[in-house]
Amino acid sequence: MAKPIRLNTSRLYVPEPQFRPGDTPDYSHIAVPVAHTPSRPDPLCAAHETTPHATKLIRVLRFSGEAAGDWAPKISADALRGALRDLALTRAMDDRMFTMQRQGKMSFYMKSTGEEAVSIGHAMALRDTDMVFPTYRQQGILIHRGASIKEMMCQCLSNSGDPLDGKSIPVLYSFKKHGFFSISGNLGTQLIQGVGWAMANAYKDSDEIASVFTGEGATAEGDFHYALNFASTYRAPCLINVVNNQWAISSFQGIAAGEGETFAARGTGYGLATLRVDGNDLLAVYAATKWAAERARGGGGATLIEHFTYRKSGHSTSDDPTKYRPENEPDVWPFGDPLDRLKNHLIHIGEWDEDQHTALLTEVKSDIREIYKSAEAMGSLSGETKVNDFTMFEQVYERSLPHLDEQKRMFAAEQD
Amino acid sequence: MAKPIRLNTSRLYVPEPQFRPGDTPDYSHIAVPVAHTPSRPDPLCAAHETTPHATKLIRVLRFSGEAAGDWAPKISADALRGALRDLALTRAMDDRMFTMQRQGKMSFYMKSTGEEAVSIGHAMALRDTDMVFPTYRQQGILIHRGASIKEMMCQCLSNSGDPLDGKSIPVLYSFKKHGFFSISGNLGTQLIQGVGWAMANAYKDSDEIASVFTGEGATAEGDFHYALNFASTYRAPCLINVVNNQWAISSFQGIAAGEGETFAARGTGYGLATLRVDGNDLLAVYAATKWAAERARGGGGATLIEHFTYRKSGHSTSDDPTKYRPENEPDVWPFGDPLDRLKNHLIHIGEWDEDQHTALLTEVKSDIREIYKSAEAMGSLSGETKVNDFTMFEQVYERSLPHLDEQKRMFAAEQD
Amino acid sequence: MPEMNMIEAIRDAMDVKMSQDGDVLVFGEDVGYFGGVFRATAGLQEKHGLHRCFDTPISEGGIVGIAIGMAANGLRPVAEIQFADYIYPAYDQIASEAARLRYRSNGDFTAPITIRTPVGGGIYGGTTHSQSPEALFTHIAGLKTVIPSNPYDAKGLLIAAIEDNDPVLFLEPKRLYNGPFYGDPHAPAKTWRDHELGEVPTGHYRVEIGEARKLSNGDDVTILTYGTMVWVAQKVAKDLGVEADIIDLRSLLPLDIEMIERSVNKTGRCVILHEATRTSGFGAELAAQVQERCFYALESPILRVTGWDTPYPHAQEWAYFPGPKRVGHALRQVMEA
Amino acid sequence: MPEMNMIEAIRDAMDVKMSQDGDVLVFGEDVGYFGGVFRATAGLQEKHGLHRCFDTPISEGGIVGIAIGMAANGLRPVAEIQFADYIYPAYDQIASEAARLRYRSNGDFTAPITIRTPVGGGIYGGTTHSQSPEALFTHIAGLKTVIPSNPYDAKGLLIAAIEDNDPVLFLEPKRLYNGPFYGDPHAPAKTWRDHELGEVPTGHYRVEIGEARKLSNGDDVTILTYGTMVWVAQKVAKDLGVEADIIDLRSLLPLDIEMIERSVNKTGRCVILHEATRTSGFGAELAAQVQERCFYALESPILRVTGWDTPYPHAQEWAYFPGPKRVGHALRQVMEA
Ligand SMILES: Cc1ncc(C[n+]2csc(CCOP(=O)(O)OP(=O)(O)O)c2C)c(N)n1
Ligand SMILES: Cc1ncc(C[n+]2csc(CCOP(=O)(O)OP(=O)(O)O)c2C)c(N)n1
Ligand SMILES: [Mg+2]
Ligand SMILES: [Mg+2]
Repeated sequence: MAKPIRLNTSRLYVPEPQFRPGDTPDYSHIAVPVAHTPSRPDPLCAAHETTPHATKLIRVLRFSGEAAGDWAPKISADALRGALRDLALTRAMDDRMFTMQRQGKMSFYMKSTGEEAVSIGHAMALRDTDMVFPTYRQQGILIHRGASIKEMMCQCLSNSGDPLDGKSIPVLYSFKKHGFFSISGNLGTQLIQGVGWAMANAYKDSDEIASVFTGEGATAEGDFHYALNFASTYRAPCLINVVNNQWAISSFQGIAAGEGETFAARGTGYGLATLRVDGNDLLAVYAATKWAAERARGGGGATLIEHFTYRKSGHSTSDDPTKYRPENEPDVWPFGDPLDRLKNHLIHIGEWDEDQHTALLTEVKSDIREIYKSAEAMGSLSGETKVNDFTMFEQVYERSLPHLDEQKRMFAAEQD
Repeated sequence: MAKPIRLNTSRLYVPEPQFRPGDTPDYSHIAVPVAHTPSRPDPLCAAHETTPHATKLIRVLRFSGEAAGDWAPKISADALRGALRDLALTRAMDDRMFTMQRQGKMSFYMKSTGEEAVSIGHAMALRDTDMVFPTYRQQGILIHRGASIKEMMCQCLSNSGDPLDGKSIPVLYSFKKHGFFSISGNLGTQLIQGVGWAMANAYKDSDEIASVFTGEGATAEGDFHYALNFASTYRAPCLINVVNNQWAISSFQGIAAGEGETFAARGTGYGLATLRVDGNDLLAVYAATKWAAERARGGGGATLIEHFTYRKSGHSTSDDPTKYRPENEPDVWPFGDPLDRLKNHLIHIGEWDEDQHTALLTEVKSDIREIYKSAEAMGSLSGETKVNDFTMFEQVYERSLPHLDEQKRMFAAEQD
Repeated sequence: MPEMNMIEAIRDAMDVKMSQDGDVLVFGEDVGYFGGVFRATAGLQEKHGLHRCFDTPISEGGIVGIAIGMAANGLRPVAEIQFADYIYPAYDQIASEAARLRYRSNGDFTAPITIRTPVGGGIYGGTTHSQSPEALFTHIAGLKTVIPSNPYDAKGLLIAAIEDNDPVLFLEPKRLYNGPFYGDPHAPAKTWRDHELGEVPTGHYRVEIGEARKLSNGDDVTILTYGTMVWVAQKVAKDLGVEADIIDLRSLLPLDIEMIERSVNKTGRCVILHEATRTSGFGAELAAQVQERCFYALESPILRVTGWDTPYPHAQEWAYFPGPKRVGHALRQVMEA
Repeated sequence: MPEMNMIEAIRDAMDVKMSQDGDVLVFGEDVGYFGGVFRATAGLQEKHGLHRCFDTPISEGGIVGIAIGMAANGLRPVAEIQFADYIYPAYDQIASEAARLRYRSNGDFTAPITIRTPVGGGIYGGTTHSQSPEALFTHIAGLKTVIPSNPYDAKGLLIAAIEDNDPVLFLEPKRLYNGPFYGDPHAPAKTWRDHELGEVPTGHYRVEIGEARKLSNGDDVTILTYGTMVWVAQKVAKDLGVEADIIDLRSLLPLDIEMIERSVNKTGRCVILHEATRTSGFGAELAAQVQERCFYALESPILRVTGWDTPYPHAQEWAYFPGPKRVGHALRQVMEA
């Protein structure tokens, strides 16, 4: 049975991140493009005209706060202040929920800290009726679209205010009324469903579109391929978004074949338009989304957008990121913080100041605290969820079936 | 219930081939490149240097018979005559088996007519110990590697000479001794297995490589994506071959997202080297394979090769191609016949003539007839397969399990 | 009434629904221009248009994935999986997504899709064109699984499936497409032409999901079966002169347990027949429920007659198939016990 | 003897095999540097090297696909699927490929792979971190499926699985990783430290696949179970004062039917417990076999105690889980019958 250990002679290549706990991360080799290339083609251009965009990086906001270049969108100062508020709200809610999870109020939580601009910039550029197929890190879309934060919190608390009656784990929201598709716990699956949704839009001759999301890690699932392939074949009016936040759970983007090529570039081989955008730059995200939405609505088919960003927190409340990456990596990440960058822009154009900003942060924090209180009053995991156990038998089918009725009776009997 | 039929207003795009039965196919818009571009880079070049190769077409053989250009390989006249014989043998065997299937001798058969050069040119450029993961249209590899044609036929006849004891349907060969992986009836699945095999080669520090095949239709399966993705991440020493013979069963390559981009181009977005080659040009197939094999063996990782060819016959004995494409389409397909083109080349270089060719065809035809006779003598579906029914219980597991022993006894009991 | 074989009946069901409801779309590999490898969709593209009946890439996961998205967006997709043996790449989309979308969103989104796919052996299809994977679907909450054994039921059940607001697996015993099959591959082939269940009404009608059909009445034994085995059961019972309640389940989930219970309580004996692999096949569930419910009525053990726990072999197809000998053996055994 | 919890025992099994055999590789999502989300592979990369224990892309189909290719090429891959709920994208590679490679090639190629994956609820994992899909594997010829209930068995069975020349599904009841669980989530958590089955020998030993373990001896009733439910069974039987033969199956396929038969023939009563969805769960197969084989010894219907036929809900987790009340109810019912 004993066979030689081939440890040191193996030629098998296994990618590794540059820095692990204990290392001093240095990202000076990652050039932050200043020229704000590449240029903005016509949204109905041939797909291959966007091939360069798949490997470059669309940016609008300079660190100075200036908005520059071809892609700089026209957004009113009011709308920008609204966006800043959405960013701050999302972050405050994430922080609050994380803390409450630690106190045992809910089983689990997932923050979107560091990548809020992807959701909010994206949502601003879509119509509210465009259906998004989100992952668990696009809560910003709901916030932007004005979903009830209390309902969101109640979902996480699995309590009597939870629109899902406690059926799903925290964060897996479903808000049809806000064009927000039910989030699946199974990675990747919704990409191709979103393409199907978009095909139905085309079939119905509607000019609504769909926008589907995946993390860079989950692009390795077959569904990502199905989505690109079917979107190409049927020219489905949709946006396929890869949020490359550098990390899956503990594995870096090189494990997701990110060393070979950018994630945006996956699209070129399918004949899709491709854009790669600085995901910490809300204006760039907005501009890229706007371009792709116009393309999709105009019959130009799907665009693959890579949002290049960084996951500042752990994957979820279940992992400790300092176990697999340097503790200060989020701080040295060279693309800055999306909230700070938008704030700087607003200050730069004279539409905001530090005092207003401090007031905003204080206000959203206290708003969130109040909303949370009223949500927790409806139950939580640490006390009583106040969800009727019998609801577990509902919505398995449209109408209950005899064997489920029988099981309901068995369950009732075992209560005594 | 009644809802409007949206027939004429639908925007949903559904690809259609240019020609259907009744049409007169005209392929004059498909330019057959004469310049034999693109040039041949160093096999260990950066992957992106091969991006142009994904959309152009590597060719060596001109229709005049001349071999030209960067990619023209050095192959001895003897080896070329051997290749011609392999092509002729493969075709003769396919013809014979097709006819015999029509006579009820076997349940099913699949020809490779028109695309034999892909298999044979490919096999010539590999080592016999390199494991190939074929589809059901690479019988040419077995022929080239000297597998027993009689055993192959016995497999198709499911008779007492069948090395697989009748377990598998015809054509799903398994010949480990010839580096020919057991063919799966499930499309696509073996692509990623081949990548795993290649990873094991690397892990074992062996310099053998793997070569995996798919038709263009089956590239839509998730396994194709897994293969490209894992091959990229681990730089697996393998070749990933897409045989684009224009047709799946009845659906043309546009349904496989072939309208958007070439199949070779799928690889660029994963950071793989990519080549697109005239699959009816045996020298070009050989040259491309040689290049990719050298790259893989040298540590350069995987290459995606699209073999651009045409399926001259039906998909299998179960379909009639004139039901979905013009009857004469195979004849007007602008890339010629692989056998004729190699023959013309040999004549062009003075190493072959028409008489020799006629003699060769007669010889292989009668060889095949004789081999077939001896194979059929071991049983066939129309008479007695001469396979012991109890073999169906074998090789489910390494050793039988109690419940299978019991079922074997039940089966024995029902014989009386 | 028109006579139809099972393929025609299935096609007619789609045609009826497509004509009634512009939201019904049909797609899958080779289903468009060509009309499907078994011809089930022949003529539908020509009649209803390219957008309503079309070819897909060879990607079962993708096919079910777009079906779910379309269905959530208000359409009624009918997806064909060319052979049930090729449904596994779509298993995740079916089991994790279609089956649970309604539940996890608490009714906010739903997936009323129909998946049609040919099952069973008898055409020398070997390991990859012969499987009967019904038990893999009956284990998944949120799915319905039906399997007709004749043209009449096929059309009515398919219409009911398309109209159902939950995902339905519609399994088609391919050996029955052209006629009933009584288990002897060497006997002359029968067609549906002279069979009463080959008489198929035109237009719309439903066979309700969840209702079994009793094929014959008898006091000796209850035979529970579905698909191809229905006709084998009928033939063997007749040949052996056994007076059997033969129940064609038609719908596996939901199951017509009332009819089953009544019958076994009457006969006291039960044999279950299916083509699928024995271990953890749907027969196990049937046996478990029957003994749970009819324990005191049972006079002998419930026997299962099934395919063996091996892949479906090619040359040994008829040794694998649970044909008349195996069925007869079990019937005699249960009667003698 | 060292005391280990189940995670440590599983890790130790891999460590032992990796140390003995250079062909053993371990991979999966997050298993490398991080050591797995449940820490089952912690330290293995550091000890055995980057090439022998590494992260994979998030692609369960790809993970099993490369495992098959590697295994066919002489290695012994141990692949982790992070949660059994995520195994479906790999279902095709498992059921169509790993399970049948030996058969379809008549032994020319084989796939000796081990797939480890956590199953079961009890950690508020909701619909997508709680499933018990064992019945989907026991239905597939060519696979073996095992499920340990304690550290000792976990190590010995995992070593046996890695050494097995056929593909083995190794299911890990995640609720038992840190200690036995007796069904009451509000009771103080137990560890394996003081449990006799937490004493795990160092080095190599095997628990043979196909051999069940009798946990207790009694003449009243036979309880067939596996995984988490083993300990619930023990607790409830004790509390009710029922003298039960409690059989921890450990291996579902192959099944130790002899031990089962002997026991039921002795007790005349049988209750089956599992966490999985009821319909077409593995309990159905057990019930079917027990009544086939022990019909004349049975004094009451075989009862199944299972999860409900719904997805595994989040907030209602303990209403779904077949806990002490449900088990007690069935035990009393079967004893009174
Ligand atoms: C099919 C499937 N496999 C594995 C998991 C477990 N899992 C949940 S999130 C995650 C990492 C995802 O990384 P990425 O796609 O980059 O998204 P991010 O969390 O960074 O937003 C993993 C492995 C899952 N939920 N579903
Ligand atoms: C998973 C799966 N789906 C469907 C089929 C049925 N099928 C067999 S061959 C084929 C067409 C394949 O086309 P292509 O990949 O282009 O290969 P070609 O036959 O042209 O060589 C189809 C749909 C299958 N064998 N496996
Ligand atoms: Mg990520
Ligand atoms: Mg093809």
